[in-house]
Formats: sequence, C-alpha cells, structure tokens
Amino acid sequence: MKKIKLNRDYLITYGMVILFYIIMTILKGTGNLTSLFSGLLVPICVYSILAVSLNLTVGILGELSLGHAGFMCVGAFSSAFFSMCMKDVITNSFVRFLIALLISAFVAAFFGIIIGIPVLRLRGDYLAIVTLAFGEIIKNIVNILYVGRDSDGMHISIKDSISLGLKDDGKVIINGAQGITGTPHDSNFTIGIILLLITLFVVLNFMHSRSGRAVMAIRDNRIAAESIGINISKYKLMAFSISAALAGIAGCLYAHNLSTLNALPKNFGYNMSIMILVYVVLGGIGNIRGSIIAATILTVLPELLRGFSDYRMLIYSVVLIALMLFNASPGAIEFKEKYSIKRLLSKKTKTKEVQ
Amino acid sequence: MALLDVNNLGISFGGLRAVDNFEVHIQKGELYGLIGPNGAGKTTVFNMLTGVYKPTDGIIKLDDKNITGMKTTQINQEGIARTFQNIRLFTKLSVLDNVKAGLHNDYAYSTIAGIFRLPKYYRTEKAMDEKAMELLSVFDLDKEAKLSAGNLPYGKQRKLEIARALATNPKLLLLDEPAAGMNPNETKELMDTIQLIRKKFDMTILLIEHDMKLVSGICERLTVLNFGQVLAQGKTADVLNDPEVIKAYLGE
Amino acid sequence: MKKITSMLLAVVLGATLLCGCGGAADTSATGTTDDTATESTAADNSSASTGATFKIGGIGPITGGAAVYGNAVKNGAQIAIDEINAAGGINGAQIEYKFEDDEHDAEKAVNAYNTLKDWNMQLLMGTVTSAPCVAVSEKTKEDNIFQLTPSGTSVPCTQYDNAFRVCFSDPLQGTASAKYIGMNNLSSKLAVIYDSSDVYSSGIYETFAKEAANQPFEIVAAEAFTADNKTDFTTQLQKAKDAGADLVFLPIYYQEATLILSQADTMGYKPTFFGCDGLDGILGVENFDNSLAEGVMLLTPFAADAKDDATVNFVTKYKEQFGGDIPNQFAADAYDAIYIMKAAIEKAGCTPDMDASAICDAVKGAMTQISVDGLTGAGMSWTADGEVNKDPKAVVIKDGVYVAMD
Amino acid sequence: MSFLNYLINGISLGSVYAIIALGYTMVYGIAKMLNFAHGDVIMVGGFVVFTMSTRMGLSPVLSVLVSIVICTLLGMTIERIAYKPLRNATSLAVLITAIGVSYFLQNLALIIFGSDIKLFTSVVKVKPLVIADGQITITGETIVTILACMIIMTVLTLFIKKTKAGQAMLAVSEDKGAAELMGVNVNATISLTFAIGSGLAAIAGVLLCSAYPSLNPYTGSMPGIKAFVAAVFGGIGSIPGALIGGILLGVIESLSKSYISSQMADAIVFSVLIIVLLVKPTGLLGKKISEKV
Repeated sequence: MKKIKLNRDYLITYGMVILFYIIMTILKGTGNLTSLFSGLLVPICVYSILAVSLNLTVGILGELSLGHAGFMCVGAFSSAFFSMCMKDVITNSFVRFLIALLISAFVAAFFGIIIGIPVLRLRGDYLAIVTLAFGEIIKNIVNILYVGRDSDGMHISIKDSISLGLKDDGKVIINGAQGITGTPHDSNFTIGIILLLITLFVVLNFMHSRSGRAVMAIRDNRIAAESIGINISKYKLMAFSISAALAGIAGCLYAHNLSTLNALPKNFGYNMSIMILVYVVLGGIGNIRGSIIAATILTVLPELLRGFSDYRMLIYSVVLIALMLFNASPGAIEFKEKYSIKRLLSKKTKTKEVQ
Repeated sequence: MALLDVNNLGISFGGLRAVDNFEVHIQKGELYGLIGPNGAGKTTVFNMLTGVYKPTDGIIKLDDKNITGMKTTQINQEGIARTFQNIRLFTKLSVLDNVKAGLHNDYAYSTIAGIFRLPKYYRTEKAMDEKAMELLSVFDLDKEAKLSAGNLPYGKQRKLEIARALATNPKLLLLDEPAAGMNPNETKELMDTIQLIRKKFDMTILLIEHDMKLVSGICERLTVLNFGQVLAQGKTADVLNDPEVIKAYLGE
Repeated sequence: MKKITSMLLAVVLGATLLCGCGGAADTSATGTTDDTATESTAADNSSASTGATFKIGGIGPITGGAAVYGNAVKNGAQIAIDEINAAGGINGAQIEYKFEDDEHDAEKAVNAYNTLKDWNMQLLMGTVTSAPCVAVSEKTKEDNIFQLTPSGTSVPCTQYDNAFRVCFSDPLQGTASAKYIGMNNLSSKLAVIYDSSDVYSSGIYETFAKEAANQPFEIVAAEAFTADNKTDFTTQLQKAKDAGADLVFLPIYYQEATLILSQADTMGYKPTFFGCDGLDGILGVENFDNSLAEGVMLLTPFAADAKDDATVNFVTKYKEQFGGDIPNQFAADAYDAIYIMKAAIEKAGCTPDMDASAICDAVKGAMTQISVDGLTGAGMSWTADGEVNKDPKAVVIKDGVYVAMD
Repeated sequence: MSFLNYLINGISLGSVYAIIALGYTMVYGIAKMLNFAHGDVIMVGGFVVFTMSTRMGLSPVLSVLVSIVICTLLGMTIERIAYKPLRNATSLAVLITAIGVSYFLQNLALIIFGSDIKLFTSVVKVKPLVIADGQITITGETIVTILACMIIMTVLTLFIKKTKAGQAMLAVSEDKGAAELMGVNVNATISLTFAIGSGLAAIAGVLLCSAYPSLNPYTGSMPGIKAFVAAVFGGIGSIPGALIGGILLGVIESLSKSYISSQMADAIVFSVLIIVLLVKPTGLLGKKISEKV
C-alpha cells in the first residue's frame, strides 16, 4: 500500500518533468516558443537541479547552507577549465561534456567533503555562516586565479596573468576576474532535462533508501539516531557531498550554456546561494517536486515582469514576499486547508503526508 | 558471569560530582530497576552507559568486553539500546521507518545499491519491512505503520521508542522512565508489554523508574541512587523495605 | 500547498505561451508603453509588420550594483534616438528603441537578448558591461545580428566580425596610460589600486603592468579591492604611501574613486591620481567636493563640461530629461553609438524592411568605411576586428573642470 | 609606525561593523531570526539623513533624529507586515521574507534615488586626533563610532537588565512559549525589539555613511553581511560579542590587506572566521549550547 503510494509520488515528479520537456520540445519544434522562453529552458534545468540538490542539505539533512553557489562555482570552473583544455583534443562534444560533468561532480564533491568537516561540528546559524563564508572564499579565489598553458605545461598564479610567465605560444585559460571565455556550448535543453532527471533519480532514491533514512533520522533527532547505532558523521558527510556534487553538475550545465564564465557576486555570490534557498523554502522544505516548481516559477517570473521596466525587481520582491506569506504563514495554511481543491471535491480527507 | 558489569563508575561536571562509585551487575535475562529521587543521577548513569557522557572513572563491561569511553554509536553496535525520558522519535518519519532506522546496522546494503535500486536493495528492504512489521505488531502498532511518528498518541510513542530500540537487536535494553506521563491503565499495559518482550526476545532490561508500583511489580532486583551514590542494592522487596531508602525516597 | 504552487506554475506557463502565440501585436504593445513612459517622440503609429521603423535594442544593468552604468547608457541612447527621430529618422525611417535589464549577469543578459529578439530587434546597442557582452556576442554571432557595444571594454567583446565598440578596449587603455605616464615623466614610483573582481579594472591593470616594464617608472604597490570590499581603502592607500608612490593609477570607476580621493585626503596623502575613462563622471557625483579631485588626471574621450556645441547640447538635454543628472562617459558612448549606427545604416543603404541578418551583413561592411564625429572623439573609424580608432584625450581637473593636458 | 596605522584603519572599519552588528545581534538574540533586511534599513537611514541635511539643508542633528524615527517606524512596519504572519512558521520562511524585504528596499531606493552614488556629508564634527607629529591620525568618525558603540552597548545592557520591557525580551529570547505563559506580550516585545534594532540601524547608517561617505541603494548590503559575520564571530546574541567581533573583523581585514594580500583579504577574513568557529563553535563570547539528553 505504502509502496504503491510512494511510486505514484515518484512518477508524478518524473512525469511532470518529462511532460514539461515534451510540451516545450513540441512548442519549440512548431516555432511557437518565444526566443526568451527557449533561452530560459536550460537555466530552468540548472536552477531546478540546484534547488533539488540544496533540498537534500536543507530538507533531508536539515542543515542550513548559504554557500551552495560555491559548489556550483567550483563545478562550473573545473568543468569549463577541462573543456577549454580539451577543446581541440576531444572533438566529440558529447564525450567531452560527459567527462566535464564527471569532473565537476567529483571536484564539487571533494569540496563538499572539506566543507563537510565544519558541518559535523557546527549547527544552525553557525553552520549557515560558515557555508556563506566558504562561498565567498571560493568566489574571491576564483577571481584572482590565473591559469595558463603553454608548451611547458600548466602555469598557475594568484597574482596576475603576467606572472604566469607564459611563452609566446601560451594561452591564458582562467584569467582572473575575466574568468573563462569561449567555453564550448555543449549543453542543451535535452541534456539539461536528462541531468535533472538523473538528479531526481539520485535524490529520490537516496531519500527512500537505508542511507536516506539514516540521514532523515539524524535530522529528526541526532541523539536518538546515535543511540540506535547510526554513524552521524558518515551520513552527514555523505548527504552533504552528494548535494555538493549535484550542485557541481548544475554548475557544469551552467558553464557550458554560456560562453563566458565569471565569478560575479550576482551568479556565484551569496546572493545566488540565497536565491537557491528561496526556491527550496518556497517549494517546501523537503519537498522535491516543490523545489522544481518554485525554481521554474522564480526563474521565469523576472523575465515575465520585463514589461514593467524599472519596476520589475520591485514587483518581483513584492511577489516573493507575498508568495512566502501565502505559502508558509500558519493563517494562510489554515485557509488553504479549508478551501483546498481536494477538500472541496471531498473525495478523501487529507492525512498528514509521510515522506 | 554478569551481562553488564559496572564498577566504580563516576563522573564530574566541573567541580560537581554527579555520580560517584556506582556499581551494578546485571545477569543475562534479568529485569533490573534503577530508582532514586529526582536529580539522583539515574539518567546520568544511562548516559554514561550509552556513551553520551564519558565517565571520569570506572569501568563498564558488557559481556566481559570493556566498552568504557566508546562512542554512542559503537556502544549500540556492541549491544546496548535505550529509550529516552523525553521521547526522542524521528517525528517526521513514518512509524515503520522509525523501526527500520533501528534495523540500520543489521540489514545493510550500500548507498550505491540504494540509489541504483540494485536487487540487494529490494531484497533487504523487503526483509526489513517484514522484520519491522513483526516488531510493530508486538507493540500493537502495526496498524499505524504509515502514520508519521509525531502524530502518534503519547503512549504509543513510548512503545514505538521501545520497538525502535529493540530493532537494533541489543543484548541489553535501557528504558528511561517508560511510564512517565502515563495513566494507571497505560502503565499496566506497559508493564505487560515489558514482561512480554522480556520473554519473547529473551531480553535483559535495565529500567529507570519513578513509579514504585511498576518497579515492584516487575523488577527482580533494584539499585537505589541518591545524590549520585548507591544507597541500596539487592532484591526488590528487601530494598524497598530498607529504611534508608524510604527516608531518601519519601523524604520522611 | 503543492496544489497552489502547481496552479501558479500553470498560470505562469499559460501566460508565457500566450506571449509566444500572441506574436507581434502583443510585444509591440509593450514597446509602445515603454516608449511613452520614457517620453519618447518615436512615432508609434508605425508597427513592426509594415517594417517602417528600425528596431534598436539595448541591454545593460538597470538594477543591481552596476545599475548606474546601464542607466546612463539607456538614457544617453534615448537622447540620440529622440534627436534622430525628430530630425526625420534614418533614411526616412523612425527608430524604435527598447532597453532590457541584465543585472550585470551573463545569463540575464542572454535572457534580455532573447526578449529583444522576440520583439524583432534589428540592431543591438549593448551590452554595457564586459562579461555579459561576451555572452551576448556569442548569440548575436549565432543569429547574425549587428552588435555595437558602447562600453564593453574587454577584448573578447568584439571577437566576432559582427561586433564593434565605441570605447577603447582594456589593453588599449592600459597601454596608453602607461605610455602617457612614462612619456611625460609623471612619476618614477607609482602605485595601482584596482578592482580585482571586475573585468574592466583588472583588464586595464594587467596591460598597464605589462607595458610598465618598458617604461621608466616602477610599480611599487599594486593593491586590489573587490566588489564585496569597497568601502575602506585606507589600507591600500597607506601601503601606497609607505611605498613612496607619488602617483596612484586608478583604473576603476568613479564611484569607488570618490571614496579613495576623500580617504586619501583624510590621511593627508596627496599623490597625483591618474585614471582612465571610468573616472569620468566624478565631477557629477551629487554632493562631491570637487576640490578633492583637483589635479586628478584622466585619459578620457569625453568631458561633460567641454564647451563644444555637441557636448553642451547633449549635457543640457540629459540634465533636462533625467532629473538633473550630469551624463558620464557611458551616456556619451551610448549617444555616439546610436549616431554611429545611423551613419553605418545610411552608408550601407539599409531599409527598415530588411531582416536583422541582412542589415548585419550590410552594416558590418559599412562600419569600416565610415567616419563619425561624436562626443567621444572626432573622426572615429573602425577596423574590421571591431576596434575604434580615436585619440585618447588626457585631461586634468583644474578648478573643478577638465583642462586638456597637451 | 605603519603597523599602528593599519591597526587604526582596522579599528575604524571594525567600529562601523560593530555598530551594525549590534542591531543584528539584538534582533537575532530575541526574535531568533536573521534579519537580512537590516543592512538595507541602514541604507534607508543614510538616505533619509542625506535628503534632509544635504538636499534640504536641515541641521544634521535634526536629520539624524528624523532618520531614527523613520527607521524605527519602518522596522516596525516590516515586522508587522512581513514577519509577524510567519511567527509560528519555520525560521527559514522568515529568512526568505527578510530577503524579499531586502530586495524591496533596495529596488525602492533605486527608483526613488536612482543608481548613481551620492556623496554623504559627514555629520560628525569632531576634530581628528593627531598623534606623533601627524604620522598617525584617528578620524573624528572613528572616535564617535567607537564611543557610540560603547554607549549603545551599555544602554542596551542596562535596558535589558533593569527595565521590565528588557526583562520581557530576555524571557522571550529564552523561551517564547514560557514567556507567554508568564504574561509577557510576545508580539509587543518582538515589535519593540525590531523598533530598537531599526533605530540602531539608523544610527549605524549615519555613522557608516559619515566614515565611508558614498551612498547608493546597495550601500547597506555588503556591510550588513560583514556585520552579520562579525556578530557570529563574537557569538551571535551577545551584545559585547558584537562589539568585539566587529572590531576584530575590521582589524583582521585591514592587517591581511596590508601584510598578506589585498586581493585575498575577503578569503582570509572568512577563513579566519571558519577557523574560529571550528575552535569555538558558538563564537568568541557565545553561550555554549548543550543539549539535554
């Protein structure tokens, strides 16, 4: 009985994503999709993956992270760096992207483990501030990182590109604040959707497996989890690094969708981390499907508001506050339960859902 | 040979000696009570036995193995499971999942198998489901298996906590005031359940209790703690009639 | 809650699809309201379908930390377009103008670009900042749309043949500054304070440092700050002072420069300050004590208080229309950009009914043949790789006004 | 001598962080929420003073007073509209609305005042302290800011210790439910907390803009984040902690800029923060939280 319900819940989430893909592909194919919207398709995938992966940290592990963009940044830069180096060596863009993807996931997971160490020691807002600090450190370092290549091999500097001492045949690949320019455009909507489905597959299956249960047990009651023999450090670190790896994948998708990659405060700073958190909270903490929906809405919304010109971001902020109040305030929840469509149709009474 | 051998156990917090020179020897299959007035250090003893606190001195041996100073997780794997005075369930997980979390170490499969749904996943999960349901039915909780644990009524939450502890397949079960907050009927029922699990699982149980009736009804031997020290130890009837105990407990 | 969110999604999707299917009628309506909102004199009786207007799009940050530059460009271009429309348009056709926000972010810039594409933009004036500009140039190349950036200074902004720029590139400014300082013996020991998180600033610094090796002066301190750390410059200044620098090179924007100048003043450190075009605008900052900028030298193609007719006309109009703000060099670049487009379109003989790709092919050829007198330079001409030929003007601030140095 | 100068620069910067951190820590300690909009209230405070004194030519003292009143009202309004409905929701929900409010204030200021910077005329008329033949200068702003920090810290501590409202705040911060049972009006107390916090933000805004006189709609956001870091550094919820955390942060920032690398100053500051938190998981003066089993 439970199993059936669980599977149905899965299927709705996967189905929603696939349906979205089919509709968009048809619209695109028939020329009914605006350039704006077709340009938004990959970003929607990027932010959905980010939201789902952060939900693993926030919703499933129950720790607040304000540095998720840092993992995205690490994934984006490592994969773009690889693609730039291998642009001429591996000409098959699919193979190149696949390797880049794996690199981004591994590098981000590696950083996830490093950052995981404070996660094991700190709690709540103190952890939040450490993750925020981590994100800022990554951004700062990427901005002063210079990597070039010439016939002698790789040169790295954290001062400027002159100190790389490149020969005449050398080429600067990561050029400090100017970042990486000319990343091959290897990603597209289909790849984005596949990656989103993989992310869903990983996160949903993880949640409903032994390890996921252990992680949620830790979230609900750390001391009790310890008392029944669950290795807290192992599972916290595991959840955190999976979450980081998935964010790294999102970064790879992001980097290969734009030809230029810079670590600006806007895309890899704490603002972005907070934005991802907004998707998660708005979609419902621990609610994977909600994360995707919220990420999609909030990615599309500012673009739809372009007609308002100067007032665009002002309206966006008001909508954000209103959505939040509507979704999370106890009064509104009561109101919604009273007048929910389900209730009005009165097929069955709503029972508390169990993830 | 006793299952649990505790000698000279003591702990200090700052300058405060919370428990001193505590000793207890519990035989296999025994139902042993640990009683004492509020603040006597009963839960502190539990916390030392389960590794939440590191004892300042003394030795804890389980089945002749020294487990002193081990981490909670390890101690559980060595065979001590416990419940908590203030219930600690995984409130957002289902009743079933609470028990399955307890089965974590005995029914293992890798994370990879879990994510990729390898055959091992299905096999193990099925076995877990069966085992968990079996445990739940002992506590008459099988009908609530799908509810989230936080939504259970109080009495059932207590039971679920015991079921979860049993799921870890312990040698020794520590129950911290299992009857706290229960009415006489519920307490009666709980006494029956404790007796039942003792028989059914051949379990050794150490029980902290306030409720004298419960203690005298089911425990064979008792230790009385007062101000962190053992006040009396022995057969239930003897201990309860000890004038020192009566003095300490009832405050005259 | 899930229900609600899914419904919201449905509404949003529905709305987007409607926009998609609604086509020209819907989007041009938006354009019209936008025009009236900015008091454009563009004749809006003409519609896109008849092709009687040139549609020029603009992209830049009008919200977020870099908003000041985007707004300047948006407004500067508006003035040029109003003038051209009032004077009869380009080849007799009016200009329709739409400016989209990119929040100084590459991804948003691509979104903005796509929005403009949906509006059937024919030429792109933008983007304002470098990083987004590079991302957008990839798209304009793909779609073969002519792109003229007023202020995208980094080299790859014009890496494709369809992209040109009005301003100098970073290497040009860095090299020119180093040469100028060396040639005029302005300093023997100098310090640089730059924004290591900014493409423009770090780009100029790099080429400056490279060229400095060939010059008779020595860089004794190269101090950086970042976008997240730009309130306190006393430490950087102190280091420059301790190193004995008699000139501080500031390849940064005037916003931060105002703080540097006032903090140096408080410290009692009085070197010569030397900057690039980013410093222009410093005298226009509201409530800025202009005496602090006394003696500041800058290489800039535009001076808001120049006395020639074109500049006076532009500055007056800008002040009238945009609440008394004094235009900076971004606004001037944008103003010039529109006139450059006009010149190139006229040279190529394009008509508004041509599609964007045809216009691009024609105009990019014309770009290398025209010569334009603008606010930011006389006789500007272009090479096929998108770079402009014009003379950097060195000015020094004396008594609160720019004075030419040579 | 230059070390002293760097140190003093650090203290100047740190004192500004400290005064912002005081407001942060106060709101956090009592309402248990990270008020991300705090930095933007500071910006509003700065703009009010700028409009009153520079544009309208009113006296600085009057402008500062008006600014305090406006920010206090603003803080209470924000609390009433955006935070109060979420009183019993998860703390993350409130965090998100706070971010919404932050965006709102920034964009509203953008529309009203435009994006170009305004130079703020310092309202501090104290003469700088010059020592050692002019080699070391301590600006008037620094002196005033540090004094203001001390005064605010003392007054806040006294207020919480000695007054009934302060005791109510303490009670709410310990346990909202219990405080309510004890007859404390929780809503009014939290409202008052926001009022005080926002009033402090106005003062912080004036001092921030006096010390670093550029003002734009985003002026408050980065110092706000830094101050938040400072508050955590010192132990969030602790009033002396905010002061110490703020000053230390400023000094570390200045010294790492001068002796290690100006490019990596941010990374260094944040690394120090992480290390401190690993050693002292609740900050320098934070209370140790131990969970009762």
